[in-house]
Amino acid sequence: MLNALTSYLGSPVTPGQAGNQLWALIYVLIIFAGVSIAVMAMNWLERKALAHFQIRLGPMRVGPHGLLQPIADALKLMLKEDIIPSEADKTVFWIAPLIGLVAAFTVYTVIPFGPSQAVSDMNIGILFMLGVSSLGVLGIVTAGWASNSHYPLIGALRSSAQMVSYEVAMGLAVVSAILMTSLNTAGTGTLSMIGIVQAQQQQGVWFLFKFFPLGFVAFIIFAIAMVAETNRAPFDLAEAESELTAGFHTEYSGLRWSLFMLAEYAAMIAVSAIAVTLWLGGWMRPFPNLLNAPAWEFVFSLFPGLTFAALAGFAFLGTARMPSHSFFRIQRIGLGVFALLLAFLALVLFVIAIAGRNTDTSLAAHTREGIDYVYWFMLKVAIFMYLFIWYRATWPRYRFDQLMKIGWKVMLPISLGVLILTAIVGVLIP
Amino acid sequence: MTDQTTKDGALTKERKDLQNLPDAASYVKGTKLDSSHHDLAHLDLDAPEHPYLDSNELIINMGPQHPATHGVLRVILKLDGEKVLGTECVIGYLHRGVEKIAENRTYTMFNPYVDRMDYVAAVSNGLGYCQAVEKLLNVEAPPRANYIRVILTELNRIASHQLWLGTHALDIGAMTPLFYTFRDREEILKIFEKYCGARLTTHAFRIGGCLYETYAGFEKEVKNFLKFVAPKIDEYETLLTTNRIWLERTKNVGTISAADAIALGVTGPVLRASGVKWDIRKAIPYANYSDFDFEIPIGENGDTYDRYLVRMVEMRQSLRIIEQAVNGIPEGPIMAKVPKVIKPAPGEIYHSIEAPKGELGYFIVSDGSTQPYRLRVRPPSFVNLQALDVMVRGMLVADVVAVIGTLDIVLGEVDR
Amino acid sequence: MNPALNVGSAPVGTPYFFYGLAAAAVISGLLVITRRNAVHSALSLIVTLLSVAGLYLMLYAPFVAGVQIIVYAGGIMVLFLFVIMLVNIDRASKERQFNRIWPVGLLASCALLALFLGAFSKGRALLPERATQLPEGINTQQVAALLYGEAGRMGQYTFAFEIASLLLLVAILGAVIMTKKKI
Amino acid sequence: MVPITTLHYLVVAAALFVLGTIGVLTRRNVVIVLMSIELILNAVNLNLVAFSRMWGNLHGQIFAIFIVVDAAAEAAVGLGILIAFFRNKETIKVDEIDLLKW
Repeated sequence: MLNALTSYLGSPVTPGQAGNQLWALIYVLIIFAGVSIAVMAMNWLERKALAHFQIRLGPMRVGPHGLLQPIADALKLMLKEDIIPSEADKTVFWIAPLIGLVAAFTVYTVIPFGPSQAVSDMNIGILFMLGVSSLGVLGIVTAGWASNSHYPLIGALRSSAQMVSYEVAMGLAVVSAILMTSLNTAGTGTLSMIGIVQAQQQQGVWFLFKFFPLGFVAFIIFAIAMVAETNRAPFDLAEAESELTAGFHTEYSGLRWSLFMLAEYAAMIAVSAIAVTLWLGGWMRPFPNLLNAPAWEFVFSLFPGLTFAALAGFAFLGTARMPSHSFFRIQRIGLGVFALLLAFLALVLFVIAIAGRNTDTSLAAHTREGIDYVYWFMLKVAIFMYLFIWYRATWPRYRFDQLMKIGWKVMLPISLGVLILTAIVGVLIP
Repeated sequence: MTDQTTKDGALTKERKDLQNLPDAASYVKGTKLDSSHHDLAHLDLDAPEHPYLDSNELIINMGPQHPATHGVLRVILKLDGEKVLGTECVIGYLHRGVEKIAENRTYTMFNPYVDRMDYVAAVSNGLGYCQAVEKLLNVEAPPRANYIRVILTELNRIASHQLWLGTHALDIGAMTPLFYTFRDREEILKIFEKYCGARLTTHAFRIGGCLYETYAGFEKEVKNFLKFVAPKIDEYETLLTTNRIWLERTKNVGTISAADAIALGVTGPVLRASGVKWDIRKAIPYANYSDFDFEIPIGENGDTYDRYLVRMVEMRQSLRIIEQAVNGIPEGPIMAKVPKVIKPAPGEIYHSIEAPKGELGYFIVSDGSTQPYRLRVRPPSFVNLQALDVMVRGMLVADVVAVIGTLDIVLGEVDR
Repeated sequence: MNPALNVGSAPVGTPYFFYGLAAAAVISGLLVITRRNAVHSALSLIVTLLSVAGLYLMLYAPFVAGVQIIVYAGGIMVLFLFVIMLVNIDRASKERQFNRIWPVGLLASCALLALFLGAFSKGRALLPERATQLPEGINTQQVAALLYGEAGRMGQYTFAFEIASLLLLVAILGAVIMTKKKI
Repeated sequence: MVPITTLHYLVVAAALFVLGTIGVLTRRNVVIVLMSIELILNAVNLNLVAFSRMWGNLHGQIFAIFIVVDAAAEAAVGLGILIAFFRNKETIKVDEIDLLKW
């Protein structure tokens, strides 16, 4: 039993490559649950962070500091009356949110959380990701059309035009990163997500800093295009509430509406994962080649525990600062328990880090490695998530023609230029 | 010119005043416009857009339940894709018949009703009405009352502009300024509440002056507010003025030329942003405004960005006026001698003030009874709204939202 | 035996996947040509395209499958949906759906099907029974080698590839010019 | 169960091809006719890829990619013509598009 578990955790290939369906299924379930929880956490974080940007408190009532707000929201949305407009095309109206959701979640099959921590490693990984995530636009278009109403239709037309245009710049930026993977002795690149990160590992540099500033510019292009791809501020024209009330999901309510939100946030995490994989070294910790002594390895493996300890510290601080009024007693206890939970998690992570500090093949070592990979990957993705919120708090919304102008007249030429320059530099500097 | 001490009958004197009014057109920077610019024929508002069949034409209703129409404005948009081919405003969803109510109320009883027109600038409305009736009665409020009026009115101007800025930025997609402006507007409302007990519909002034003396510490609080709000205005500007997206969304959007603006009767910051230096506080000073030193900001292009800048400068100028007024507030009575039963002599009067949104005028016809025979309000929002169609033709839907925001309309005043 | 490491095991359940995908492709293909509403047709066509992409994967052609998803399902079909929404179809779906010569068309197509099936059953022996296992892992690299050449040599299809890019350029220009209102 | 051979793929491709021809020959709606053409192209692609597997080389896949490119070009131009036509005649019926000049 223990041996089997060790062999699973220590497997050098993904379950998809190994052809192990049970293990793949477990991974799929873990990722599905993880993404759902991440979306809920993101929902809470967005509301809180946005509120603090805007000198508000945000959710404070449901649970301590509104921690249970996402659950309350989810419950509310599930219990809400599900309205289908009488003039709507019912079949399509019903299917549309599912298209978006399926597209957003299918992408996660190839996201590499670690060298073997992915459901499968496809030969065409990045192509598959771009293709499937571009299917999400079908959900939006059909939703807007099926509502049989003007605002959703305009929203759908806007977002489809927007997503198709930005896909071009996005694809070219991705190609320039893929071009960098071929700069090895064999001269062959790869489209596999794991292969891309391994190429960065071999070349000893994140593609963000490769051929500076070429990699950086390509990354910026992608970072802008991915905001447009996911219909987030300042490119949230498809759901601009001041112009189109709510855009393509104006007529949606209840569970179906929440499926759209779920798909949007899942897509945000997915595109951030692409950016992290392509330019930020994926699962690699900072300076894996510079600070490669076992001692450094140990220091960096303490980071997951430290993060949770810091979160627990914040939670304890919140508990201590809560007014000592009987009205807040339950909230106080709840926050305290939450802090204890975080502290316990931190403790577990510390124990694993210490137990697995010698890089042997024990279960603890494999667990530690896996946790490190997933931690660094998630940390990088989380930075992007925070950026998404920051954008939304800071910037006004672009107008549609300006959006198109930026997409076609600014981003596309720049990404083309970067691609050509990358190719030239790659040939000149082997 | 507005010297009211002459013993002429109100009617004849007012007629004379109207004839001597400075022409707004002469205030246009540089060239003086000839009268041929005053007609709107060149705008060609009814011309068909396309000679051939266009199947993409789409009629959509924006409002009356739409988040960006600032209440219950309904705009019928004729669209080609996203391009606006024409608009038609449908108003009246908030019509309460304020002008008709006036005919059945005594002059004093009607005073609170005017607060409900432009409810974000209730103090200005009250000032205009009280001064119009005072003009009809040939009385003048004492200087101290006028200074209090100026302070409160200018505070209200800042509050109104803050509300405009927040909602306008929200329409364009920037959420955050809304919360900042509402935080700072709160301080103004606190001063109002302390002064007269109400925050929004203040009913601060009475015919002949003010009812309430300033509360203890009023001047100190106003000065504290001045110190508090000046950096806040800078804060709004750091968020927006040089923001690239803000510039792209507002520059060359909803442009209206000076000639068109004058021809349409547009007033206030919208007119000034087109380059017409027309402000009633300077042109026909009322309520001791001639005592104060302040600038009238004007724009160059008449686009949304210029209107934004003009209003931002106006806020700072209002701070200047308040500072001078608070420092120079004289002692003395706050109420002129006004009969208990207000029964003006038969006649008619027009009095206008510079409300935050533009020229707010009251035209009152008295038949000698205790109630006005007819009271007509010239609301700036209503007149400015007429410019919407001119400003958004050929623009995109998103620009309609931006222009509605920049016109700074309040539907309570449009519909009355 | 390490359970996680049985690399290279044969694909499982291939016939089921094949029949499922084939059935999905054909049934939704049928829906494409029978639906009254063009949007329903387009959605059915997307299902067909995705099923065919699955069939490509089963034929060890992952790159073609990826191209199929990204270009067909993500690009062309969005264009189709876009156009369907632009041209008002409320009226179109209430009118007669088939043209006057539809029996002829149906007959001709059935004859074509009969021809195909006849040819297949006659020439069955000509088809070799072997089913080559193409190397899936380096499929993209091999396609690239054919398209762009490798080790300094021009690929077999490099010239054709350039022609194709020219074709796309012409198509872009044509589409832009045709849809512009005033040139 | 019978192992899946090339013939199976050919039969599926033939079915799709025939469905496409039926659509092209019988439908009046131009958009659906264009979609039927896409069906036909897909059937051809499936054949090519199946043969590519059968012969064990990649030329069929290359051809399939070229056909996808062609389909993209065809869809862009075809839909462009459709839009231009619809704007002028307000119809998308094949049998009403019977004038060479209007």
